Amino acid sequence: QVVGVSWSNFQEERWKTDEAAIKAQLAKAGASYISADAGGSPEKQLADIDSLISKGAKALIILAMDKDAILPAVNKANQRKIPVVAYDRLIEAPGVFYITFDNVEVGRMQARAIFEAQPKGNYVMIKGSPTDPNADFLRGGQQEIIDAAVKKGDIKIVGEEYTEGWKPEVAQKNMEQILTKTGGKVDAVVASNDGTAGGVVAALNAKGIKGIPVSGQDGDHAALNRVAQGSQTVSVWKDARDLGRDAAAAAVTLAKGQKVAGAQTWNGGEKKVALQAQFLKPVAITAKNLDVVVKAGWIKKEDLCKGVDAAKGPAACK
Amino acid sequence: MSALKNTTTPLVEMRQIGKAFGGVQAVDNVSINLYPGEVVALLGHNGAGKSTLMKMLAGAYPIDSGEVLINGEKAHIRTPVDAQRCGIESIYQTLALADNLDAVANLFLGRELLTRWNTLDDHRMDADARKVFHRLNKNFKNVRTPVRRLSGGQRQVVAISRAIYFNARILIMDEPTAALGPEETAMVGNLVRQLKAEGVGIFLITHDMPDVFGLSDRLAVMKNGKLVGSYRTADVTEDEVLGMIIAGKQPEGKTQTHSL
Amino acid sequence: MSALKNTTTPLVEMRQIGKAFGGVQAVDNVSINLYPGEVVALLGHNGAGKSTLMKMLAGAYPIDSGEVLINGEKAHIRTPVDAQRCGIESIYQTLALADNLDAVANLFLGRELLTRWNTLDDHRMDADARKVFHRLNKNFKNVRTPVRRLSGGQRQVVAISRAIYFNARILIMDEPTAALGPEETAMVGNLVRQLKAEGVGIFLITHDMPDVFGLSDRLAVMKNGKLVGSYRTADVTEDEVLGMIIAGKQPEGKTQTHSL
Amino acid sequence: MNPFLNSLKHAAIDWRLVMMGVVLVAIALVFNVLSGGLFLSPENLYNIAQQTAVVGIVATVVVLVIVARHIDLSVGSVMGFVGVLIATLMYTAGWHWVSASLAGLAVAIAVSLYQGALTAKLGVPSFVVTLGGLMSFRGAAFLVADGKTQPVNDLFFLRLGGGYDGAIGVGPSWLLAGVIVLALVALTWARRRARASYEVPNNPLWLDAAIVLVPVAIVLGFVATMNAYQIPGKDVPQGIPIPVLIWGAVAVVLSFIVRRTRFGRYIFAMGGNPEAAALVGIPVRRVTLMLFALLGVLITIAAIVSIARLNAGTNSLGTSMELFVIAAAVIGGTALAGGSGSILGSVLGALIMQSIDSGMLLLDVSIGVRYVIIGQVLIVAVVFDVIYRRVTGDAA
Amino acid sequence: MNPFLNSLKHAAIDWRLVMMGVVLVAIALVFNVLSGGLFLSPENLYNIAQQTAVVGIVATVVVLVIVARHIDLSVGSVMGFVGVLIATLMYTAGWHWVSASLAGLAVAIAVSLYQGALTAKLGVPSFVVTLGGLMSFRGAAFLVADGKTQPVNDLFFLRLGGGYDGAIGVGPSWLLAGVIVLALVALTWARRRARASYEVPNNPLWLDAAIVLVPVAIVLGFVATMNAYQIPGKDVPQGIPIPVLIWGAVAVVLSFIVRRTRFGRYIFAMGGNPEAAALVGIPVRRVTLMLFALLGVLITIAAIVSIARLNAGTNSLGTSMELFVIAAAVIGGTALAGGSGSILGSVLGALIMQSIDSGMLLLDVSIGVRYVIIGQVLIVAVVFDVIYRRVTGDAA
Ligand SMILES: Nc1ncnc2c1ncn2[C@@H]1O[C@H](COP(=O)(O)OP(=O)(O)OP(=O)(O)O)[C@@H](O)[C@H]1O
Ligand SMILES: Nc1ncnc2c1ncn2[C@@H]1O[C@H](COP(=O)(O)OP(=O)(O)OP(=O)(O)O)[C@@H](O)[C@H]1O
Ligand SMILES: O[C@@H]1[C@@H](O)[C@H](O)OC[C@H]1O
Ligand SMILES: [Mg+2]
Ligand SMILES: [Mg+2]
Repeated sequence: QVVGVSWSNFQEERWKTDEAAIKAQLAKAGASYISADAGGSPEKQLADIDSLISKGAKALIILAMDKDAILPAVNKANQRKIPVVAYDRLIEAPGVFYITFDNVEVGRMQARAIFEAQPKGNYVMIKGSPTDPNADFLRGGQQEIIDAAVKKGDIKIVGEEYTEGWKPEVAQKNMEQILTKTGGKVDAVVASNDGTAGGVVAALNAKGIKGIPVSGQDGDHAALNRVAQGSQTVSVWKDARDLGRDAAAAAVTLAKGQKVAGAQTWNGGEKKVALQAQFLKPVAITAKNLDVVVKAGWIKKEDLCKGVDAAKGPAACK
Repeated sequence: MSALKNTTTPLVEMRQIGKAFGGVQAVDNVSINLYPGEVVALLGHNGAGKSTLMKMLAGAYPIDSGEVLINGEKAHIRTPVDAQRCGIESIYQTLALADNLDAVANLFLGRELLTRWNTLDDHRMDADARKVFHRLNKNFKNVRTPVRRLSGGQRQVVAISRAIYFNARILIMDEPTAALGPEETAMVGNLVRQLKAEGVGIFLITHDMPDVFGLSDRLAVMKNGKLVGSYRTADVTEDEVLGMIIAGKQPEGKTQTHSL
Repeated sequence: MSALKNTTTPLVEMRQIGKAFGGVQAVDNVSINLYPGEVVALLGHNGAGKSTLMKMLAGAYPIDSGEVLINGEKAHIRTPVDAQRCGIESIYQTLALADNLDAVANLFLGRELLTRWNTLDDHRMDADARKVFHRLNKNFKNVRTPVRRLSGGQRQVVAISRAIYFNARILIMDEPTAALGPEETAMVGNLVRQLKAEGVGIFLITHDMPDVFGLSDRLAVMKNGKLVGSYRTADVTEDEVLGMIIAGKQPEGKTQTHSL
Repeated sequence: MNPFLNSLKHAAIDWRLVMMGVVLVAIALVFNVLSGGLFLSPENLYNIAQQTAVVGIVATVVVLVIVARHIDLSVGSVMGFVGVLIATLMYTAGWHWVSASLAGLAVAIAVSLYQGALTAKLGVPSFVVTLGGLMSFRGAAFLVADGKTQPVNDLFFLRLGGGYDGAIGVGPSWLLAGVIVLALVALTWARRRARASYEVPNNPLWLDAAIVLVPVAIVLGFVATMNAYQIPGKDVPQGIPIPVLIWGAVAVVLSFIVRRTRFGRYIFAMGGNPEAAALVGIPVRRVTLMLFALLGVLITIAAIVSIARLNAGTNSLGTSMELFVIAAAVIGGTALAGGSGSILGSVLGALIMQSIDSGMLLLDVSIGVRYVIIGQVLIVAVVFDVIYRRVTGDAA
Repeated sequence: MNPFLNSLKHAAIDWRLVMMGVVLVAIALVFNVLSGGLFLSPENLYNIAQQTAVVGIVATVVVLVIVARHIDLSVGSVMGFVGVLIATLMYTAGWHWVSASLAGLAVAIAVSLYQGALTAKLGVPSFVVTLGGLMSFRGAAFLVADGKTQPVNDLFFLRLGGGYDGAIGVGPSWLLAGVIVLALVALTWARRRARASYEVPNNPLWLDAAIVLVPVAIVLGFVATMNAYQIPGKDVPQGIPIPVLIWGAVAVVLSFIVRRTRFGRYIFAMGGNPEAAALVGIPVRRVTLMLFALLGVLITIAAIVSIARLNAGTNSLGTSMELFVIAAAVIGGTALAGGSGSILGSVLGALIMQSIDSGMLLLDVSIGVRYVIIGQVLIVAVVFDVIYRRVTGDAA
């Protein structure tokens, strides 16, 4: 059995872990792994999938750069009866098996953690790349949580910017300007991933602003370290190893023409297409539950607690 | 020398021409004319304005002030194409060749022969070009290599061929022999005489006194953009000409002329 | 003309020099020499190889075969700097000026005067340059504007000044007057005589017969990369010289010479 | 020299192109061995042909832009802008694909003329104008649909992008091949006759025959390969994919323009010596504007193929395409100094780049390494070019 | 002409620079009004100064690269590569920041020399070499740490990036201002003396005084502003941020190189006329290699400031920075044709671009519109330059 995996872009740190998990699971199942990375380009991703099919992939795991622009590749696979697993990001086409940590849900969790820490005040929304559709899904989920408070006037959104290419240095510059604009009166920052959170924290540090809530996602090691140090509130952790493992298992099962156990039917997408889906629970990692990532073997304790004062630090670093 | 009389209409009449670049008055109120079958030598120090004056006639620079008459009629020369339509051809100091194209393409550049479907008629251009080149230089064979690979003499042949092929009535030659060896220079001299005999009027810019006295019927001297004077070549001596060029001094007792 | 005898060691001796570009043998087994205080005119048709031969002496092109002796000693000239060290200065056909720098910077280009902290000594260069320029042209004032804005004559002054300032013992002049008006040409002629009197040896490439006979002690003619012959200028007539250039024909009954 | 070699030397064959072809074949063979025969499978070749089309289409005209001593860094952004615009008009505004495409074309030409006018009339270097355009039109691509991806659904339109139904089938493919072969033979024959009638020497017959035979063999081989590819589950083979057909047509038309029209010749003259071009009466500004207009047309075509292929217009469409387009042109022998370049070269250049990229994918080379290699291939291609020109004594 | 105007005309003042300064001031005033006084607040000016430093540092040397008729499209990728490398050595390999930085420097110089050698020795156009580098070194940046973000924690090192502790404080800032003012006065005085001693005419005293006064005023004004910025919660004001200090030092050193050393003069000569430069004996290849080595040094400095500022090295670091760097140089009056440009111009150019970007952020302009505007500003700046040169009759 050959399983082909098409990655969207290599700029985010997390995909490395996903890849390792998929590889391990495939090895266990006696299947082989082939892959391609589109470097952030939907055009290129189509070409990648062409190649994976040429190379004899019997099942595909696709992390789509763009949920619409990926459809030609999915159609091609369907025509050849090659099962497709939509990995992490939704692909709304009949027959696709969808396995994810829902991005909208991730957005909700980010906002929820921030909202808990700071239910009132001036919010800044640091969005993802304007060319990544996920940026808007995340933002949508975030809005669901704070919407009521915003309408009531408890929360005021004092700054909202996209971050070109999810680049931390851009997030940093944008945050600096927002701080200037608001005279430093910012009470919470909802940043859409850990990279942008890094830029935000750098900007806050530079203004001596410490301890206001900042969100992120992906469980980047650098971000978890910030959570331990207290400069970031939450990193929504999508345990990529579970996702990778389950996706690989599903792909192998589907390639054999069997049904995936424990899958549910779901039609919550925009087009209401009914899909077989499997949802994993993202975990919001905060100072309170940092031990989760250590116990899971996601990060070594010494990496997590680098530079953390063991006395004052969170429990996980004691 | 020329068979034509004072009374003919001049082929070219440039009246009170002026041209400034930024602050520099390159050509200042110059009037000059040219008759059929006549060679007028245009002389002057470096930067006197000779090339600029002629470039205006050739349509390469727009004229700031003054007017040009061709065959007695007012001509509006604003582009090289306008000039070509008036029968004016130029051999520029810099030759104006596209180094990456071959000799044939350069000969016809801007005036390619077309087939009835409006595509380039390469074969006819090739055949015609070989004939013209042959007339100037029997040994010129490599007409299909980029002119960048040709010798200085061959390049000059290509530039001159344009004037012949398109039947210039008025020819401007800007220092055509400055970089040429004696053989090539002699060839150009012969060509001038031959075209003159065919009734072509020629403006010849040169720094070379033997050329001036060997080829021209009249001469006109410029200094700092102004015309010092124009005389029949036979009426003046070399020293007088040098005096005009260097000191801007008009020779005493010689009458200026605007025709032969 | 020169006060020096046959017996002196030649300033420059080029022996069996050869150079090919791709398939073209631009210079083919040429031997030529030059004595102090002597002007040797180098003649030939376009593409004969004159500039290439001299560029090898000036270090601009590497020599393919043959050797060069300066003052009787074997010299290894591989770069322009090597040539400058041997006292060789060149005035190139193209002048070799950096158009965006001013006249002073161009004069010293590659050999700037430095202060004791190894920084550019602008003031000294400025002062020295003004003196040299003044010697060649009293009216040359705008030495601090980019040379792109200077007239052809002024640009030539800058190029020539390099040779004077750095006390050339051997000077190569490649068609220095081709684009010059009579006044500027006369200036260059005077300069040649003056340098000659100071004992400088000069190679003068030119197409101009009056210059050849007015300035040179000897002449050497090249054709298709080969040396046709070299003669005392006083021994040959203009027609004989033209015969050598055009037909490559050695004049009958005249003895060749490798010195005066 | 023996007459055989001598004829070859005078036959005006572009040896550089021939060598590039050899390089392409060599690359293909190496990858084929390494990938255990996958690389040269009809399926993979079909894929590569399709994948290269968009970059290839734009590269043909960028060759001309570079020949004319200009550059265009904005092609990717403008293509993105126009692509999203067409998709939005179809999806959000509900226009028919023809009117949407025409509107896109009008906008593309307007954009190109704007940039062309700044260059041709005002004399702002095209590098700067299109660097500005690279930023501005990426912003515009975002603004058109407020960053939202616009799906494309029209079935006919989608065929322009290739894919399942996007090929012309076996019969038409062979027919087309036949027509091309006949045209090649007829053209050669007409040329021989014309040369004879003007008494210009002809190549020996055997040589002209050989010169025709090579492209004939390539065309037939290509069509045979495309006809050998059958999508599993479909009952007929594919034949030539439509994007490739479009690319081919574009390349033929542009080659025709270059060789047989004044416009093409003027572009080369302007690149060789802009001053001379003006002095001999070539309307330099008008030709430049026309060139930019042509660029606009081809960018629109590329945008259409590209959104049809993606089934969507996204605001990231064409990001950093300028790099690959310029690289294809340069690998194809176009000199950045202007005055020399060939359309066919750009076709080969684009194919070489895509082949290497696809080949590495087949071999599971990781993306980081792939980037490193692609960049160096570009450099190697040009080093090779520089050395070739030096050896043959060809300066520019 | 009256003696006053006449003196001004001959004073060798770069009027283009003066005008650019005026443009910058105008932009600042407009944004200040629109933002209700926020733009000219010490805090915002402090931000802008810091935000511009990285692009500004690289732009100073890219000016020289362009003056010498080259281009570097790979600066962003190389900076990313070197930045991640240094961060990885510190974080993952546990090196001290000094040794990590030196290792980064060595790699940067090696990379630059590799690219420089291809250009200078083999004659491959730098556009192509660095286009290849743009791709290759982005791949390398990924490979270094396998794509993982590398946090930077060393407190001393972090100060190099500015931020909370990254400024030198009030006292040292005033001290530095004093030193600079004294140096300016002393230099002018020394120049007057030297000119007099060589009998070269001097400017009238009042004019030289005025020429010194302008930079003195700028320096004092700048330091006063930086000293007026106090981070809320801190009990002392910031003073000059270290990245800005580094940028300033780089600009001064490079200006010195340009004006007072052979190396600088040779770069301009090579840009003005490469053939002439070779003929008069300038070691063109060696100078080119040295220039690329200098580029490597400055890219390392920029990489250090940039990871220190971000507190991390990420594999996307510096993506598309080349565009902004080239734009800064070009807005600053550097001609892409080579031979002319100024370091100070690039400083102004970088400030103009960043002011517009940051100003629009303050005004909440959306990202799409921001891109559109930034691109067009670049074009407008050059249109302005073209017209300026035409009016003053300055060709190149
Ligand atoms: N395109 C231009 N832009 C600005 N100034 C120019 C231009 N062309 C010529 N000039 C100036 O106009 C004046 C006349 O130049 P022109 O070339 O006509 O002189 P010329 O008599 O042909 O000299 P030469 O004998 O050296 O060829 C000179 O001062 C020159 O610098
Ligand atoms: N850099 C070069 N590359 C290739 N060929 C060259 C080069 N320089 C000169 N040649 C060729 O070498 C031959 C000699 O040229 P050279 O310039 O020495 O002639 P010349 O005698 O100076 O002619 P002219 O009187 O026209 O200046 C010519 O055929 C020329 O095309
Ligand atoms: O996990 C994130 C992913 O969902 C988004 O698409 O790209 C950025 C990542 O951080
Ligand atoms: Mg002239
Ligand atoms: Mg010569």
